[in-house]
Amino acid sequence: MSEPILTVDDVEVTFPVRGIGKEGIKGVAGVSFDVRPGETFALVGESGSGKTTLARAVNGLQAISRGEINFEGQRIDTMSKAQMQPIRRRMSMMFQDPVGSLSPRMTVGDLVTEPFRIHGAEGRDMRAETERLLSLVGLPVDFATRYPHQLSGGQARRVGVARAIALDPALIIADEPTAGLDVSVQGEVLNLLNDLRERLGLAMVIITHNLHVVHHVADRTAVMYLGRFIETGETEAVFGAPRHPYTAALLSANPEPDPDKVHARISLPAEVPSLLSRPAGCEFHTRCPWAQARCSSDAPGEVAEGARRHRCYFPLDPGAMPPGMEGAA
Amino acid sequence: MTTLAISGLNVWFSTEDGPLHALKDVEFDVPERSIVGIVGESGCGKSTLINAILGLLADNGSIEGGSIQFEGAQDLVILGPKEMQDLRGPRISTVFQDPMGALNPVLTVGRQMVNIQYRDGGSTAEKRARAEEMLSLVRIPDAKAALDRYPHQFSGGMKQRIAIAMALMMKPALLIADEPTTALDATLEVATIELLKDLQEEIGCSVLFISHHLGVIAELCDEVVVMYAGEVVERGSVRQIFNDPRHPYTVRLLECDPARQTSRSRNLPTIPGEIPDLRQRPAGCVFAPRCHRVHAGCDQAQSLVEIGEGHAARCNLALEPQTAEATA
Amino acid sequence: MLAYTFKRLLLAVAIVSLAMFLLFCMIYTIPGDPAAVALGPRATDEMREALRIKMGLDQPIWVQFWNFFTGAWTGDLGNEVLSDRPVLDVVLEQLPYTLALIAGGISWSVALGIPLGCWAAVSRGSVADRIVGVISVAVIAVPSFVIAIYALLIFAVTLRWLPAIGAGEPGDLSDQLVHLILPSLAVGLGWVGYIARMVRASMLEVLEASHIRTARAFGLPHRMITYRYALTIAILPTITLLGVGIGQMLSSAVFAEIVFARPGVGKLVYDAILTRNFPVVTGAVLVTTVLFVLLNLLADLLVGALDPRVRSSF
Amino acid sequence: MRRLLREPLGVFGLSLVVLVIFGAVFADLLSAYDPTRINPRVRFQGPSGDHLLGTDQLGRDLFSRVLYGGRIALFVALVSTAVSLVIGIVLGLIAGYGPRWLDNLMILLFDSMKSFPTVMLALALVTIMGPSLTAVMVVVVLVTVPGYARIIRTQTIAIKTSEFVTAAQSMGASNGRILFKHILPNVIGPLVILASMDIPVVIAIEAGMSFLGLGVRPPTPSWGSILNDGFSSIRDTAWIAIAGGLPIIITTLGFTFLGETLRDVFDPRLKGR
Repeated sequence: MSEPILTVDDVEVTFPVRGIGKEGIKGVAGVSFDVRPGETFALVGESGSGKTTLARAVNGLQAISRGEINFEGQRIDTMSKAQMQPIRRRMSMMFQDPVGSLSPRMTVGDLVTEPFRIHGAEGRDMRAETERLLSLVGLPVDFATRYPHQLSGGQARRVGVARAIALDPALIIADEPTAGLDVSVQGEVLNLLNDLRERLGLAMVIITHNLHVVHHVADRTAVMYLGRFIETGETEAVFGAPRHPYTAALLSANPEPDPDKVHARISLPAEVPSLLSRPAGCEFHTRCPWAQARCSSDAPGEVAEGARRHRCYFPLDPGAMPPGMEGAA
Repeated sequence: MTTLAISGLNVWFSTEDGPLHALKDVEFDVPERSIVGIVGESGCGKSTLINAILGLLADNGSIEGGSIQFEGAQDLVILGPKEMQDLRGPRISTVFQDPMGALNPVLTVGRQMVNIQYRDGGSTAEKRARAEEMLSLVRIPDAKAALDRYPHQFSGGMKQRIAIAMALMMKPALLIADEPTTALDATLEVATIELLKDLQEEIGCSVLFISHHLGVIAELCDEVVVMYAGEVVERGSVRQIFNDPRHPYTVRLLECDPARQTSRSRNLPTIPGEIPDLRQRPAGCVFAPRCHRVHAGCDQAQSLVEIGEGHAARCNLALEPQTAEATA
Repeated sequence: MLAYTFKRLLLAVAIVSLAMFLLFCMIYTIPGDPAAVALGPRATDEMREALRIKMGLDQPIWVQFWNFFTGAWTGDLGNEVLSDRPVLDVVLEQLPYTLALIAGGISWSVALGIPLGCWAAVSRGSVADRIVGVISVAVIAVPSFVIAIYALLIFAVTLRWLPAIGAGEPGDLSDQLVHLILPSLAVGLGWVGYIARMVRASMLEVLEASHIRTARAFGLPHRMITYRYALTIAILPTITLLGVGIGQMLSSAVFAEIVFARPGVGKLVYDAILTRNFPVVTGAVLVTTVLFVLLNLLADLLVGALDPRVRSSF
Repeated sequence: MRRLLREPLGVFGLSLVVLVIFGAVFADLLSAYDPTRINPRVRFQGPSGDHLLGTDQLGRDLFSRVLYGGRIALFVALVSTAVSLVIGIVLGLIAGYGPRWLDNLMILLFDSMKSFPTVMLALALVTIMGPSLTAVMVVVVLVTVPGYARIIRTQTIAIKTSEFVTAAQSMGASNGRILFKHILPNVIGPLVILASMDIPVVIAIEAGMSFLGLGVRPPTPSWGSILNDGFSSIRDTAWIAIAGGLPIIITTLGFTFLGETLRDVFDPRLKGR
């Protein structure tokens, strides 16, 4: 197996809170993972789980308060803006809103060649580059003169992809690449990303709340809850037999487009707690149907099981149902 | 009795670049005590349909022909604004997509719930009691105290439950739910759907449920209407639609949902092309430019072909079962 | 709410302090010897020297500033050059006339502007809406002193319906009110337009909001939606606008006082400039500034009290 | 532009503005009289074929004074608005994109500037500088800059957290590139429209200060000083006041109607500002 291209080690992101003597909010609370070349790694979680914050930290848009981030053998979290510059050619990021992440007063041509202008590759033939990039993402060349608001969501997303691959990066971080797109267009974007990954040998980090998407595109998946990875592993394994109750609940909460399916659903009481008042012990115990006394006092550490890791004192066996619901399955 | 019977409904908008045919010959029923789902992607006319039913079309829109029979007694198309207003609330109520914006920010939840009952006699105390009862029914903790709080003091999921409580407080005959779970996280989405289903059974109303999420539709609805570019392209029971789709668009739409694919695949199906400009509708089938089974007969206008009990599709190939060839 | 009030109060103090500093810088840069300017060409050197010491001009600049600053905060704005009366007394004597004028202007603008704006928003796109639109734009555009002079020409000189000059007999309330009509109209007419436009715009914005759609979907009566659901929100930016508008009304008041020969702070400053009575100028500018900041603060606090979102976000 | 011509109000505004500009530019051709020439024999003459708008207390032709006054008004309006725009944009970008403390300081400064009522500021300033055209322009700049800077600042702050700016940052774009390529093009349009709508305000300030005798020095003609001449003798010779007020009304209305229509056509989002 090849060396990881990205290693994230025990990273923590703290947001300051106004007021004297108050501790900051931990948006990301000690997360470790690595990504190997050619691999797709997925970060899954509900809103507020810290997945976007983590991605921004990896991209150097958000300072971290603890831990270490290494990219292609260099430590990047301590780098200055100038030092980061060559790194930015190797690692690009795509943002959630397909149209909103494109500068509204620039043409598609200007947008896709902006990476070259930023990185001083002015010597290149911009026209040729525009044509190359647009055809790579499957857009007609005459789109170069259009403005973002003249594009559909899917087309704008393709422009975003073109920008991301312009400088031949080694890693692409895609934040909700299918957000705001219709089902019939989602596939187009995911196929495009997958195709580019195979052709250009990219590594990819995909951030999403859509579990079905993850199932099809990701090699490995990490499930986040309140800024922590509560379960990590090969996607097939995690989806096939979740070990952490939250993963199980999340998977069972996903309505499936099959009217004949009988749902054995793990319902979660209450809502996600606020980051301002992180529960003591295991952070999931306030909603966990299997929670026991120990869970509310001691925080479980990360347990490794082969290639998988999870944070739970009482990991689930395949097909487990919460106490009192066993008959439902 | 049918709660809502829509037939031949056409809606036009006047725009700067000419008239836009937003809804064309829309036709379907919402039977009593049933949940009917409307599926479609952006631009299919879902919101226009709701506004047409509620009599809240924008100023530049107008209904040109067709009827919307409500409880077999009133045609909502020809009803005056005053009579329409009398129906909205007690007989037809609505839950909208955006839980953040659906409640008035400067009035307390209790005040708003009391205001809705303005038609009923009785003291404010009685109305508050009724509101409190509804809030506990949708599982708002400490319902009494919740009445005196402002909307921004609740989380998104709670706001949506409050909106549902408000919508069902008058025990309407028809509840229109416009993407009520789209803005919510997965775990909340399921809880909201289950709540909606429980309350629908308890109150015995019909629900018109709009969503682009096929999973939610499959789980919640009895019948499904598939819309594309302002037309009903297929309708039928939930099993007919999901197990035996007859319109090529329905077939492709179902295929595109990654959740429908049992085996893990890196190459996901798509529908190439885009929705046509509704200012220049094609003369024939609207889906023809993107259809994988397009043939000579498609340049003619299509009519809804009856396939079986309650099952119809707007395609001249509707009587032939759709096979797996679509994937090719 | 308490923290919000405190924060706004602190900001107001900071703004007034900074305004004092700017004002001091201005005075300090006046070319020539202020004492010489104040006393005129016939004064002797001794007289000038005495005045210099009295005005503290022999001290270093930071002492001068400190004296000015502490004096201003404690209400000591110096004495008038000729009569030697405290400037604060002189200004406060004139202030009620100006306040009455501004109150009159606000009354015009609120009493006409809010209903007009509301009406225009509700009957959006109609002829009435367009007429209200054109009229409000027109009254905003035309400067208040032109309105003052034309109003004087039409209603006082030509038609002789209303008195042209003065503030009316002291103690005779109805006479004073009659004398207030034209000047306050000149001060407030432009603001009728501003308020009408603001109310219309924010009403339209609120009426588009999805909670209004919800209210309609519940069949709430039109009147309840317009006045209790929409106007209560749409009025909030209007209050803020009025707070800011007080400053412009103070400006218009200066013209109105001069045109209609009314007593007031504006007339006081104008006359003071012509007679080069500088302590009165700075004193009056400071008092109006404080007044303006205070009224702005009041508007902000009012909005805070009416809007639960603002109340809890601080 | 074609859409502007479809709006009757815009056409009306445009024709008023064209009329005023035409009168100012061709003042020497349109009028037979020197605007500053005193002629005691024709004092206080009402409007007639010889003197279209009559003459004032010194026997000067009011029509030619009105035309030449237009030059002053338009000059002040254009020059000071341009200066205010440049200063406002620079300060606004600094406040909006710079560090938090600088933003707070600048906002405090803008608010303090705005807390002097315009006329009070003008009066104080003229006390220092003496009445002159420069003083008028300084007042205009001081009055309008805080507003422009605030708009630019608010917009900059709204835009700097938008996804397309974050995307540019993630690509490693420099601050200069972000400010001038991504932020400025998105904030400048609305500001220019708002500034053009401020032209009537500027004209009002010039006329108002000249009316108080704090602006243009006599005998240079200004609409404000004509109005003042007329005001002194309003009971007997109303035409002088009318001659001074009318061009002010025509110009402010013309620019306002034109600006309003332009705004509605180009940037409907700004409606009601």
